Amino acid sequence: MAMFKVMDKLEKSPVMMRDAYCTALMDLASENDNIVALDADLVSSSGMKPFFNAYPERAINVGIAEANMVGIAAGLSAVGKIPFVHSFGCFATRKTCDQVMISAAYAKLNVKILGSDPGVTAAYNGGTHMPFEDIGVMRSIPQIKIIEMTDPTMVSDIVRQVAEDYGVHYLRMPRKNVTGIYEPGSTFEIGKGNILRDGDDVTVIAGGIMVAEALRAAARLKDEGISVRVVDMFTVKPVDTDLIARCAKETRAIVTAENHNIYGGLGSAVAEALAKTVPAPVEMVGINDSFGQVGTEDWLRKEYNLTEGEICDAVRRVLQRKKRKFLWFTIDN
Amino acid sequence: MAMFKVMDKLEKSPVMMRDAYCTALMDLASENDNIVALDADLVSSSGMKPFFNAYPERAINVGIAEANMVGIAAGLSAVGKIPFVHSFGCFATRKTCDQVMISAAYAKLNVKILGSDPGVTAAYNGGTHMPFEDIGVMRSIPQIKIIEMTDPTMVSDIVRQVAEDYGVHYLRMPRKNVTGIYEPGSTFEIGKGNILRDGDDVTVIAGGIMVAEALRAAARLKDEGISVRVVDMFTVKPVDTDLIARCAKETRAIVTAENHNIYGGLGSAVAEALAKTVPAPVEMVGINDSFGQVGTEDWLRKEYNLTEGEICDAVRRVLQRKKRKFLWFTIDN
Amino acid sequence: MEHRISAKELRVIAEGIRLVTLQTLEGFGAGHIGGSMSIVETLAVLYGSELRCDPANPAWEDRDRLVLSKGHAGPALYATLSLKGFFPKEMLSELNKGGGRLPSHCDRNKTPGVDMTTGSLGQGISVAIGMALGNRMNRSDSLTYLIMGDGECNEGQVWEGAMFAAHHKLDNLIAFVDYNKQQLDGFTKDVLDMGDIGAKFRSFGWFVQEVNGHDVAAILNAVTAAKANKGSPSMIILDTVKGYGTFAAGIEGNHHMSLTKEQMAECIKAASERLEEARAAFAAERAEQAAKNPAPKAPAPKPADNPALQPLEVTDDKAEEKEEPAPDDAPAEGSDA
Amino acid sequence: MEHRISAKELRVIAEGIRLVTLQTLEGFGAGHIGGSMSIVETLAVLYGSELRCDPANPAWEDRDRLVLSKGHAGPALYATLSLKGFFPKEMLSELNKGGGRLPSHCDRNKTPGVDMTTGSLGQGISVAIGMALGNRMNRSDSLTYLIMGDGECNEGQVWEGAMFAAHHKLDNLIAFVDYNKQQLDGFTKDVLDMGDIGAKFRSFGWFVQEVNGHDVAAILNAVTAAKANKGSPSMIILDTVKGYGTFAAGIEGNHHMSLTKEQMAECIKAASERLEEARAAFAAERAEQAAKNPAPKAPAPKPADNPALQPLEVTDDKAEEKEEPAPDDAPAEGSDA
Ligand SMILES: Cc1ncc(C[n+]2csc(CCOP(=O)(O)OP(=O)(O)O)c2C)c(N)n1
Ligand SMILES: Cc1ncc(C[n+]2csc(CCOP(=O)(O)OP(=O)(O)O)c2C)c(N)n1
Ligand SMILES: [Mg+2]
Ligand SMILES: [Mg+2]
Repeated sequence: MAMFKVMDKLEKSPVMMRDAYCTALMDLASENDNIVALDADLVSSSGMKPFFNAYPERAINVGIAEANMVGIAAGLSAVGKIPFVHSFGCFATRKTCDQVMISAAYAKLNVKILGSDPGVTAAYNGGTHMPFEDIGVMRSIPQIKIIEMTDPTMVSDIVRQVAEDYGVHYLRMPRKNVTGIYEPGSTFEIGKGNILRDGDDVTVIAGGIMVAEALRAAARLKDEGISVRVVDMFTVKPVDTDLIARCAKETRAIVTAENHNIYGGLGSAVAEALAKTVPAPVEMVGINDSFGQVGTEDWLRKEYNLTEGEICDAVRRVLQRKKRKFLWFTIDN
Repeated sequence: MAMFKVMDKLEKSPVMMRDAYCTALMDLASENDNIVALDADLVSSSGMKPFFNAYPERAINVGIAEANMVGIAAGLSAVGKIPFVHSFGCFATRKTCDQVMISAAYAKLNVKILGSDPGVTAAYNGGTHMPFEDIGVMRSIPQIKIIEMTDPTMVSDIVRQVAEDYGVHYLRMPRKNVTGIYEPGSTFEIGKGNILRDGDDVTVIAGGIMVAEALRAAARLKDEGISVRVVDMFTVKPVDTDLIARCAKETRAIVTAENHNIYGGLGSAVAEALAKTVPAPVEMVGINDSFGQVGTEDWLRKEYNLTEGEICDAVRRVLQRKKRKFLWFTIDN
Repeated sequence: MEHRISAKELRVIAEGIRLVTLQTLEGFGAGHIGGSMSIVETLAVLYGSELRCDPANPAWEDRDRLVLSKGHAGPALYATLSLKGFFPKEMLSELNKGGGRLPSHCDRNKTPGVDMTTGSLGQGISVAIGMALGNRMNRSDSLTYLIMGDGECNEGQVWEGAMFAAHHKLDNLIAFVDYNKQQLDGFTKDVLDMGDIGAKFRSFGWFVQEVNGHDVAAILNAVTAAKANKGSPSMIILDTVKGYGTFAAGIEGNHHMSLTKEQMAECIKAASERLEEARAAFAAERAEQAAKNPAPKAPAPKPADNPALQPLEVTDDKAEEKEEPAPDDAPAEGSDA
Repeated sequence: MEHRISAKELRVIAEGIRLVTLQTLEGFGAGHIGGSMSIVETLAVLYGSELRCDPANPAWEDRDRLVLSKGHAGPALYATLSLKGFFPKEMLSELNKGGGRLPSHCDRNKTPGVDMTTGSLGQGISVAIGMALGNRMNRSDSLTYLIMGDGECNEGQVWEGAMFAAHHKLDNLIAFVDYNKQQLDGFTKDVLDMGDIGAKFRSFGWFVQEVNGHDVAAILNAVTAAKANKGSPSMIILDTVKGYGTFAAGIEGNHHMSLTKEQMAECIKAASERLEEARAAFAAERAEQAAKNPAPKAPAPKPADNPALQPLEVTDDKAEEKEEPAPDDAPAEGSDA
């Protein structure tokens, strides 16, 4: 059961995501000899140096060979280890897709994959390094679990759960500071979305860095008299279909917000869930099937419309659609 | 503009898909020196031996190195060639994802990828070779076009169009005999779905080997008094959103049918399109996020419920949902 | 070098595996005959003598592992495992049957005794490395064996693994390349010439041995030397013939074949004869030894850990009644992978 | 060997590229300084003399191509291209600017003169092979050059390409490995020891030369020999120092650095001095030649095809006014790729 509390104020969390991640893994490693960390020449980036220093025998830098890394992780898990591998999200998925599919998932082994710097958080590293597609690639693999971690508090809790949950997990997070959403000590339930703020008119289902934007948009829209529910859908797979259906039933209009291509990511997962349960109009805030580029994260957020303002606009659009006599449906009340 | 005619009778087409493909490419090659064919040690499987014999200078077997093959194709296209590469759908996508993304798509080069033996048509080659995820992997790549070719008639027309359409295309087809759907000489428009049979109660949007099943299901349901529209949505990306919206408007209930994971493939594409236009209840016939296995194609179709019968059931289910007072919608007429 | 098991006996085991593999393929009517035949002797050495395992406890933690990276050679491994006692011979009829436990490519979750799921070429080396590394972390003396195809070595992942294993001095990893000079589409020298594979692995820092891959004694010696080697991973290049021991040996198109009843019968007959010859030679050796050492204290060498393989219960009748003819859509010759 | 251009002149070009690269990085405040500095001399030889191209027509079909597979060294290539005249020097201030034409990693669709989009390591070799193969099909005598990192050679795709290029005897492909012994996380010998890279490529069938990668004359000779080599692809292993010519040379953490104003100033000062020295040496050589051959028929050697590089218009002032300080979230030292 999740036991979380939302921060009163939205501020940059003082702890970097990668530091939370490294700390969480080191805690686990101190309790469990089987925890192993692997990286592909990005230890300096992943912030895992403390782990590598503390547990040199259980920390492996495979060099620039992501496919090999995932295969090695699968083999390690076949002899009882619990390997956590890291690369940038682009390479952690695109370069390893076949290995994750066969050596890890199909073989039913126990491999945890962290893809860092999703979407615009790749900033200056530019288009080749800016994964807008990583979730889409991973979501096609059966039975894998996909979690986009929202803030350092969630990282601490999720990393521990993932270590205990046998199977293949893909974790996604920026490396540096993000807006803190949850009070320290909060806990989370994989597979369940979190309602961060209630509302009746529309639900914004967001993930990752877009959660803070969604909360900001909700606050702003309140002044316009629009009551916005905000859900942090940190588990993209298996997505929380029940909650999505409930939100559709209760608010009758949905906006999705993600730092990812609208094809293949959270927007798709929500659209699928709705189509199979409670059809509802959806507006998707996310990357419109385009490639990344260099820039500051701020510049990129504007460039790709990953903003509070865009969420507000999407809410307004979806409310228009909701109001409209719905083709063959009319609104019940 | 598409100019197609549906066969009167549904029968195995006498021409194998791979032979239609090879013939089409050889025709093109005879007119255009720039057509190049590449394969990764599967020429004997792809049926491209005639091409390799006829155009040895423009036919390259790269060995078992799919990533290298896609990169080479990108390089070839950078100096004016029009490369068509082939591997089994599993390897053509999972082993090349990063190369298709960066060297081909992001670099805006001109690469055509054929992934053969999708889903259950991989039959005896089993789970490692049975791509239920290839479309999902490819659909995450911006601006790529994805076409599942339905029968040999379509292959002939599409291969020619694809050669003329600069950019990255992923083509998907079984290698052997499939049910013939279109009369010889039919033509197709990439990006537009084909209404194969009209109907008012429900639309079945199908792809690949499921098109024939959908037609059979429609015929069977007619006896029950259910009027089923059947659409061959051979272009999965960009999907024909207008047609999907129109079908939702006109039939108010949708079934998708695909030889692919329901996550990431045609079902997702349709659900996205509906969510953004005309929300409607959808039932998805496809692989329910599970892995492949060995067996005859027939056995596998039953095992995974890729059957006419399952489409009929899905139609009945979706009609129930359509009839039901729709949560907050009521039905307009 | 002194071995617990004689080459003559290993030869019996090898020909037994060959025969049962062919019987297994016969049950289905088609399959990867070429690449199955070329690793028979290696499997005989591993499961007849060198690989530590317990058929009664396939998940035994301290077992040695085999990653058959060229997973399409599954039938040869299945035959071996059934002979070894991991599962009854009747199960061999499940080859390629929907819902069965013997898929065309190896699957660790389906078949008792199969240590890794393979079939996408190039992946096995990384997994084997992970196992070897993990066993080293676990202070276990288990060894990890790996069998790759020569065509498979086209895959870059093989070389990623090769670099890594050398850097990490994984001397508990013993790999083989089945250098049968053919891949799916033809001869490796035509498709993608691997040149001197041994030299390549040497330049990647491996301890490399090159042996006749159909000579059980040579393989056994190489494995023994590999076990003794410290500080680097071992590579044993098996000089083999694809389809060895059958009419398909070295011919074109022998990667995946649909065999007629006649061809199959011919294969089985030849294999049975080979087995008989091997048995006769082994019996002669035993008799000779018995004559030399009439005392009961030294009977014929009996490997302790392969009861199922010795004596080898191979019958010449078909593995099973073929329940159905090779289905219409059985892959045409050379057309599958 | 006789060359149209003297080593002294190439040295001037190299130091010019170095200085302008540093000025470019200064404009942004951080970047891949290490891997940019180590390929400066190679770029000088290519764009100063060997690579056929036309700054006025970047898309010229018959040009030679360069695939800078270690795409993170973009700044060095951008400096070179601007000096060569592909675009005005002012454009260098667009480095890493949102919407700009000079992304951190090379992009063929954004920057005039960049032949391939790179940044995902390991991919360049395949693309270069495709270009070389296509040019051969087109009966074009264009050459394809390829620069890879030594860490990049960890990637299996490099070895897939290596096998392929040798099998297809691609002698119109001339590759370099920037053997600077460091990758992102540290020294290659610690992360993943590449051992003898030259031996590896030799065992893969390449014509391999090993040269001092900061010696323009040696590089020039090697390229000349590579051009003369027939029947196999060429590999030139550049023995280099990561960060060469700056305070960061060979130190840890020099892959990607955020530089203070002082560090940057120090770098620029050192580079300016190096450039001055090179110019002086070149001037002396010219003077000496002029003394030897007073006749006007043989003036100082002037490479025909690199007008922009010669005389090199490098000024010592900053490439541009820094419009904004290195942003807060500029990657911390060693933290980016
Ligand atoms: C990644 C991948 N690509 C392609 C195939 C299809 N395939 C199966 S076996 C084979 C040829 C293998 O040749 P080799 O490794 O030499 O095996 P052997 O000769 O021992 O059968 C190919 C291309 C595959 N299984 N995996
Ligand atoms: C496939 C891939 N994995 C990881 C990275 C991140 N990365 C960028 S540069 C680099 C180190 C490269 O080392 P090397 O090739 O030796 O380059 P150099 O020393 O010349 O800078 C890494 C790991 C990448 N760009 N691509
Ligand atoms: Mg072979
Ligand atoms: Mg380096």
